[in-house]
Amino acid sequence: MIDLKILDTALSASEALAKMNHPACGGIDIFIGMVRAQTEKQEVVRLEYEAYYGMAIKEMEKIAQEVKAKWPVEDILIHHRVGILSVGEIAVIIAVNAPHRKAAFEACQYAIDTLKQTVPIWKKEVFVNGEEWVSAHA
Amino acid sequence: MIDLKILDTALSASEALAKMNHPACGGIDIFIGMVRAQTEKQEVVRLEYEAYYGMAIKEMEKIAQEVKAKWPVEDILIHHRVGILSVGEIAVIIAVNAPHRKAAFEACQYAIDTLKQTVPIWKKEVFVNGEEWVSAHA
Amino acid sequence: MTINILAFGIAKEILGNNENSFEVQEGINVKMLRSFLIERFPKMKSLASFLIAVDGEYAAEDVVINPEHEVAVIPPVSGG
Amino acid sequence: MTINILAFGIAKEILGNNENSFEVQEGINVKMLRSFLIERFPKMKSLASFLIAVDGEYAAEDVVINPEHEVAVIPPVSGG
Repeated sequence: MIDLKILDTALSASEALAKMNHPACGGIDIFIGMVRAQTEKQEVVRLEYEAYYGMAIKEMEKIAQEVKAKWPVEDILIHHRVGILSVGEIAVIIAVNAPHRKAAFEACQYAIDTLKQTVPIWKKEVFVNGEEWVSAHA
Repeated sequence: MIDLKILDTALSASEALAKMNHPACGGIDIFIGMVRAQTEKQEVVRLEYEAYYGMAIKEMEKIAQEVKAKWPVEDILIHHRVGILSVGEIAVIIAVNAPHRKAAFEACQYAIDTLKQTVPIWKKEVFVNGEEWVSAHA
Repeated sequence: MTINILAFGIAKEILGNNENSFEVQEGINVKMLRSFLIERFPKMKSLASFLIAVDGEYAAEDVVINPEHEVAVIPPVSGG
Repeated sequence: MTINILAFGIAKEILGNNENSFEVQEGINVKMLRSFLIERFPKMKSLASFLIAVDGEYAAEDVVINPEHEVAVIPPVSGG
């Protein structure tokens, strides 16, 4: 199962988990990215995410295919939220299951590392006094 | 936050996640062990887990302290189910957050690897025709 | 010829809109388009980097652009 | 002296109960207790391994056991 979504509604770890039900896979690794209350700089009021939808889904599909080629894993789920997020809300869920958990851990880590490098999604951090597109400037 | 539990009621990924709210940690890695429908051998009807409670909690506490000593992580949650579990139910949840996700992944993998080696919890697989304490025999 | 350029994130703020229409020379390639954008919008130089996507794929510098392509400016991504 | 031994998993099935009472010699240590159990319950030899915990900690072979200790037989664990 490959389940890739970009949603403007709240993400649910339980709903994601319910989809990871391959009968030969007892181990599931899940990475969850949440909106932090603080960055290195200052207190975060909210985050605003936007995506280039069509291309973002294509890049997520490439990640899923790469992961399946590199590791013996079964189900791969990548859900990314867009829109306005408050502190504590889930921005991204990546879940991978496999017959052997080592592959699930490695594949999940690879997927989030690669997503952050290649998938055209952007976040703006909004502070009390100002805002900033993350990573935009050197 | 260190949250260690052995429970005879259903485990919830959402409830676990709700506890992982350290303000400096945006990344959470969660490992979930579920009851598989099949082993290498045959179809599983149910699993029966039992724990040596007091010692199991102590060994879980050691894992949590080791993890905190080895990696810059914040919250560590280990919930293990005991009793009779059906296919698809959650046997174990381990969640670790950290300011940097690499540490969360490594720590979470270390925690489940170590739990499986040291924490006095046992599972019996019940098949249609027989049952077996997992790993009991060479 | 006239081409439409999608812009996202900080590039949308610099170019002004999510969808932007520009008059460019026939046969323009990705490298030339990048130069065109930097010249027209000097703030693009302040970005750590930016890429061009053509039809939803990151495009190499020598890819030639025509008006039928979906062209997008991709500033540094920051998903997750 | 009489000691109580907790047993779990397959060891509980072999010894018969979760809590088992045995008459053993004064000054018995963990190594001797392991031999005692193997002699009394030959099926213990079929296990991949088994350890003894004293007061909730894995105990080395030379730890001497007394009736006040909480002693447990720990067959190969299989949590997770």
